Amino acid sequence: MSLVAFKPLELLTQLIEILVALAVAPLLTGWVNQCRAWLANRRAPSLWLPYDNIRKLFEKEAVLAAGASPLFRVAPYIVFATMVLAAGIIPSMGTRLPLVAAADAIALVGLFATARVFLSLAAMDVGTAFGTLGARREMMVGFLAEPALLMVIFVASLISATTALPAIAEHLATQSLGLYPSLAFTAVAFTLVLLAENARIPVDNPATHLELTMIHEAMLLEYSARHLALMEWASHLRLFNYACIGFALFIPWGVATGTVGPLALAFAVPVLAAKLVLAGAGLALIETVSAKLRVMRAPEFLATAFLFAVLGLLVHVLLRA
Amino acid sequence: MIELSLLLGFPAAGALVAAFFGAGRRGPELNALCSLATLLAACALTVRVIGHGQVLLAHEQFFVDPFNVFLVALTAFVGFTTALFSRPYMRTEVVHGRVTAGRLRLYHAMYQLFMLTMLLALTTNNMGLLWVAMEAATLSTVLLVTLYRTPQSLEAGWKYFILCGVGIAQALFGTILLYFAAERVLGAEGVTALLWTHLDAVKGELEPAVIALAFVFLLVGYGTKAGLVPLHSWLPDAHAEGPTPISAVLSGLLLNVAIYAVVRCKVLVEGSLHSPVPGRMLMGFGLLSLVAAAFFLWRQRDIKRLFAYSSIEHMGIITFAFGLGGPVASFAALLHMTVHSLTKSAIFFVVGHAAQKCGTPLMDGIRGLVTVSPTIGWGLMLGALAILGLPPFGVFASEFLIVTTAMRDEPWTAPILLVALGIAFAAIFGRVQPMVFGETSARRLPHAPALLPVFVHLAIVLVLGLYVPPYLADWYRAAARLVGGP
Amino acid sequence: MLTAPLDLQLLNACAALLLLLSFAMLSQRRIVSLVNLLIVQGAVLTCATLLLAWRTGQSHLYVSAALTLGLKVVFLPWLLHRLIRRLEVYWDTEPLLNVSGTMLVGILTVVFAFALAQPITQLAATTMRSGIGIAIAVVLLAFLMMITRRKAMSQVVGFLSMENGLFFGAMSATYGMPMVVELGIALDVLVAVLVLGVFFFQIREQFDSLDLHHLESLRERQ
Amino acid sequence: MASPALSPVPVISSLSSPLAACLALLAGWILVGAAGLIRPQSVRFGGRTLFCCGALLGLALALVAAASLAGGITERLVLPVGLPDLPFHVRLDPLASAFLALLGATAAGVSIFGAGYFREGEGTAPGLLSLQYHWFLASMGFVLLADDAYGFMVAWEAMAICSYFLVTTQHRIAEIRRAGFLYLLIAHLGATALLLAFGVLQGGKWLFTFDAMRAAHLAPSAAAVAFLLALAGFGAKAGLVPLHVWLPEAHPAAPSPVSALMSGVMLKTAVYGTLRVTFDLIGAPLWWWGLAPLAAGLLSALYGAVFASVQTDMKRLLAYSSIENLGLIFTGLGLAIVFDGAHMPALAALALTATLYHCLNHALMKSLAFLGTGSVLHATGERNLGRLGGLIHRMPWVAALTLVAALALAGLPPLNGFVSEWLLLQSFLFADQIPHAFVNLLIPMGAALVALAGALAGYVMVKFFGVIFLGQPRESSLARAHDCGALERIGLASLALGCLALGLAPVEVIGALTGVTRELVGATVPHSGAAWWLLAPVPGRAISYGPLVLLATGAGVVVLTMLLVRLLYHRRVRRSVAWDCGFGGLNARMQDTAEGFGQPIRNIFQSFFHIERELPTPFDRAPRYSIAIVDRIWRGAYQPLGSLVQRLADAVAILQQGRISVYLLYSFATLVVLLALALIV
Repeated sequence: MSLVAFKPLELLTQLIEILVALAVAPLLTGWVNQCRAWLANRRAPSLWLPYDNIRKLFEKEAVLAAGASPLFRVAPYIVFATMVLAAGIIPSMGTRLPLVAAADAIALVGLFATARVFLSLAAMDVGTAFGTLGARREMMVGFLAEPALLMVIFVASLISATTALPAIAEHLATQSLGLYPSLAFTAVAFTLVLLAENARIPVDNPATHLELTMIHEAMLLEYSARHLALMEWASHLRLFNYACIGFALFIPWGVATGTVGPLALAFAVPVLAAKLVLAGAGLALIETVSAKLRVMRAPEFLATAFLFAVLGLLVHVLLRA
Repeated sequence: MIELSLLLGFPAAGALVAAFFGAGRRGPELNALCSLATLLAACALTVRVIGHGQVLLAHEQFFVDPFNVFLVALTAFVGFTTALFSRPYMRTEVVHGRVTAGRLRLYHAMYQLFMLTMLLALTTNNMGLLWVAMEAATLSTVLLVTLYRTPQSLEAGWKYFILCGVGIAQALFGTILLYFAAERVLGAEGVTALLWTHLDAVKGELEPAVIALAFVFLLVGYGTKAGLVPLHSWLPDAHAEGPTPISAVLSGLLLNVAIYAVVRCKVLVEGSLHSPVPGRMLMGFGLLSLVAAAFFLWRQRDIKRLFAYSSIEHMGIITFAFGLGGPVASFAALLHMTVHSLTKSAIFFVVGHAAQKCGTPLMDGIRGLVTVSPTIGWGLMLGALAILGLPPFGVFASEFLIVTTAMRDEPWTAPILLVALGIAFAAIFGRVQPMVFGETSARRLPHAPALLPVFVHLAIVLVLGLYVPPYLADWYRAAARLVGGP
Repeated sequence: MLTAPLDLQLLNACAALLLLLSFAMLSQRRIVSLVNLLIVQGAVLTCATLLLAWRTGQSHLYVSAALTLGLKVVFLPWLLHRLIRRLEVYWDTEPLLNVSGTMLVGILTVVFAFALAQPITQLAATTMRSGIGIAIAVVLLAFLMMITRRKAMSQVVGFLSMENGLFFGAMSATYGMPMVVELGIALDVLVAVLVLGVFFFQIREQFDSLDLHHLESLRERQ
Repeated sequence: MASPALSPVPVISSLSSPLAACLALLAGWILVGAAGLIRPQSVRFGGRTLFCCGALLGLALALVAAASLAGGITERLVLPVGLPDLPFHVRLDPLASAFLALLGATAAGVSIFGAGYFREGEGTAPGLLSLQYHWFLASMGFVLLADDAYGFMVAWEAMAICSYFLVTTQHRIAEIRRAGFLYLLIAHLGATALLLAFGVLQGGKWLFTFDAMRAAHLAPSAAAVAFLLALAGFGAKAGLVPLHVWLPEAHPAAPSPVSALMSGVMLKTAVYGTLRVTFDLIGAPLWWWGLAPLAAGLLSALYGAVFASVQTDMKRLLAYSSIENLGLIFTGLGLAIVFDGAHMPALAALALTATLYHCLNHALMKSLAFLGTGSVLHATGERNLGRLGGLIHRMPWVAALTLVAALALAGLPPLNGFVSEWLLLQSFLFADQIPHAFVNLLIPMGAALVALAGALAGYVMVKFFGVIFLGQPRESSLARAHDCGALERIGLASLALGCLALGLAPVEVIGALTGVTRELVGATVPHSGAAWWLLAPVPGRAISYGPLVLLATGAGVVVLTMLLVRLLYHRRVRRSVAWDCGFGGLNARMQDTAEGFGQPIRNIFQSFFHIERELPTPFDRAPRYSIAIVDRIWRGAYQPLGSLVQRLADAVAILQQGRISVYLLYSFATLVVLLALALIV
């Protein structure tokens, strides 16, 4: 595909993708929470609760800790922006995204890393026990999850001879349905990484503020109002992005490949919706059936993910050679 | 002719004069003056040789060729600088009450005598006289080693005397055998049969069986003087217990002369045997000395002993290089002889003053020289770096050529060289660093130390590492052709 | 020829005598008698030289004979005796290797020496071929003696007998060295012994004994 | 003796040539250094003036080298000094130019910083310091220019000596002396290995010029020996595991600008040497040679990253991170050799480009980081992370500029660290085309390790920056910390700008590097005609990276968000104390210490360390907790080696036990043995 021909239609798709992501991301979180509630026989919160929270937070007055530096204030915007960028290069509906020329899958991993680093730095900035603790744990999770994700992407890009996510998706989607055992391994790895990176049970529990266990929430303790809103929104976006990566790698079918027409998109949107619904339900199911790990067990959990990914790589090489 | 007679005459005269007036207030200056005269004569001789090439003098009894003329020049030069250094040093010793005026006279007389014997050994063409001169060199230094009359110095002197005497006796037997072999070729009139030039001319016809035995005796004999392991046992004691100027000339000059004798013999023997065995023997001695010295260095506590062992190490390198043979290795060996004697004597100068400053030869007592007297500190540091073969000092140049050639011709020696040099480096530098750096324990000296010689020597060594003057290079090449063998 | 001419037989006898004397020294523990043995050795050496000079008519051999006589029979022994009397060292302590063992090693050494001399002996044009082997043997035996003795004095005696061996070797191989070298060697030996004399007194005033175990402090293994 | 088979390279003609200019600039450095002896004690002269001159020379050198790199110029010259028959040959070719540019650029930034940095109280007098410093720079330059083995070795060892003296500037401190000793020892051993390598490579008698070596045809076995020896020698300088032990000792010991130069440039000379010997002198490497640097590199990368994350001394942390980065560089180098040996020039060029690119990046970002620690050190007198913190308020400049370095070192887009990592991973992605099955199995592991090391680097950098600059100050004394002066600021800023430029203009940088890859592997990274802002190294594959666009979009989103938030809502802010979880008395001691931050890594990679822990018991009057982490390799390899030598020395010492009889026995035995030998032979 030509890299930088200015195509207004594709630019439009790009914009739509990002906006959809921004719009749908909280909904996905809401959906997951609702499913969890149902599975736990609780009365489910409203599906729109995340939107409500974000709006509420934006209206509040921001309270900054005395020792907070500019870094603390700018971090939410950076984290949010990286997530938006990520959403821009992950083919959720169409694969013809101009921004992809600028950032392939490796760069995507890099973006996630950037977000993580700034999140952790911001958490360390105020200098409370919780902040540093959270930052440390986050980085601990990250330094194992990141290479695992990279390996997952490697397998896919070895299969399709490119590191551009849409191209991978296109390749996997368009060619005749071949079975890839290596992808099976990586699928498992990816699921584990997704759980870890999005602060889900069994690695973290978004619902509690129990200092023994919390990771992500610990880092946000000092945040309030609009900063917190951006952080929350960013984490919704992260979940959405991971979901879409999963779709692109493992169930790419239904993505609008080729020249993007309104029709193709019109077909892609419901498909995406369906995938999200299923994925959310599945996520909720996993979270419900699995127990929270002790923090010190998290590395083992992620090491497993890493190993699965590398195993997938090996399997790929073996079977191809 | 005149140059030669001056060259040998000045030290002889100096010895006589010093024997009477050496104790006077101007004794040291007298010593330095004679050495200076000798140096000038040596320069004249050198110029002559550069002009006319090799010369035979006094009924062929004396023979000066590129090989020995640069050793003569070197000997005279280091002899002079050492005399300069020994002025304040010996004065300080007198002040510290370690030597009396009478001993000072002995010291100066013997110093000149020692110079004489070395120059004689270098310039003579007669293998017999070479032996005589070598023995005389031992005798003239043995009383210098015992100058302090301490138990240790006496012990060192005794060992020096007996071991070298016995060793040199073997060399005499070797000379006899050589004579025996030569006589059968050159006829029995006996005058020419010990002249190296004649032997060299007919070396092809000499009887191999005899020559082989002769070489063994000569090697053991002169090898003892050169301090090759396992014949080295006297060396660390003698070099460590004598006055430092003597250590400087023993390490810097006498060893060279012994190596010179060995090489002269090797040339003849290789010409006669046409076998690599002599070379192999030299290489074996060289490697053994190198390795053993490296391990000995590891345990030293006395600074002069340390550098005495380092001399053994470098003699090992030189012998090894001569054993390798070939133009490059021989060139490197000759270069190494030069730079080693310059560097090692410079180091001994510094060491002498450092030991005087701190009042002890034990390295644990010498600390932080650079803080109390930067010149001595940096002198020691630079000297140590130079002797350890770090560029741009000349020692590195020769070691570069030797190691690379060894790697090419005898790869099996490479790991040995690597290990030995590494251990030696760790041993010496690990001792020198705390002496130069860190907190200090030194005091002032009654006489200002003479550090000019140190830096002159080091400067020359530095230059030799970066630029070998053409005529010097030509000497080396000619000499290398001479001794390089096939 | 069946029977060698008398003078040659005498020469060989001298050679044999020299060897015998070195063995005697090897076994002898009284220093005074060591010196006496040295005198005898020097005397035998002189006779041998004279015989050879007379036989071959080499005039310079007479000179070296005279040198030997003066130096090794008269002067040095006299000096040594004086030293012994002044320093009161009459007995050497028990040698490091007991006498019988030393003898055994000595015999092996002699065999080795003869084996070495073999090729040379074939070549030797001189009248006394066997001399070289003997000479090497004497040198090595002297070496052995210096190794096994504990008193400085007896080491010196060994040193001198080594010189004798060398001299004998030179003589029997090549009718002696050129004159200038002979003189030089003689001078060296003389000076050496004088220096030794000085040494003895220095050592004595330091340790008031000539026992070598005082001279074992300079070592690596403390 | 003239070396045969001179490759057709124009011998230098006029003084206007780049080579002559480079030599002149290096000579200038030497002179500037020598000038330090005029007034050794004056800080104004020795410290300020001379270092500024040095910086200018460095800048000029960078420009000249860059120009000649762009022009692809190759020149040679024979200097009138050196050994007889072996004068110094110098040669300027794209490879040398690239590294000279690196040297010049880094030196310029560091020297400006140094001009503001050096002051009283450094152990060595300023003048002497400037002498050692500038001669260090000059020797590195000559290493890069040398075209014969002797000149190379002279410059190489001179570099080691100068840096040794710089390391031992504070020679009154015992640890620093120890560090210097260890450093010089290992450097010397490495140099000896190089000597042996050149001994194998030499073309014949006196033929030590590189041309002769290029011309010489080696047996494959000999070539392999030469390569391994060279790798060992250069690896010792580059701090490859297991030859790395000196590095974390020596780099922290030196004054920060020197640490910056050592980490930033000196380690790169080792890379340069490896490239020179492998691709240029030996010529055609076999593919399996590459596995050695690959393995060593991967091991070093992981090892360095893991150790860096548990350090408590900020400069040691950076030193270990240098080991990690050099590991990555050698990984790329190994890949390049494998590709080249397997006759895949295009891929070899890709891997090589990644290697060179990372050299440039690391030079700038690591120097920047070290200089940052220098400023912190001067402002606080503290190197221990456990006593720092909250400095972003006191020294915003240093904090901001160090943050750039930290992000770059963490390999985050759009900074430069990411570009080279991206290229490296890309070349790993193509490794599955190598026609050797088991390599194909190994390579993915490599990719995984690289990814892991990269992720760990992020962890390390968060710890580095967070603990030093963020949070609350852990000591009251830190309140007196001051921001760095103008000169230091300029130095830091210039390096930071360099990082940014390298990160945002990869196409241009790679375009400049094509000369080098063409010289070494005969191919270049094709610049597919996409766009000037878009890096697309492999034509025909949808692989591209456009940092400028990425940055622009990201910044756009940030700004847009800010504006929207501001427009749609408000920007009211209220300051208040941090939340103390209800029970008051929140203080700085409650933050994570450096040890605490490293604790997860310590648990996960326990097998890497030897940990000496002192735990308090419930009955302790004054309970204390201390933990020391020791390098297993040091305990497992080096200490035994030392004791082995000691034992051998003791054994040998028995020979010298003082008895004259025994000594005589030695002579006797030697005589007898040799005589017997003579009889037999």
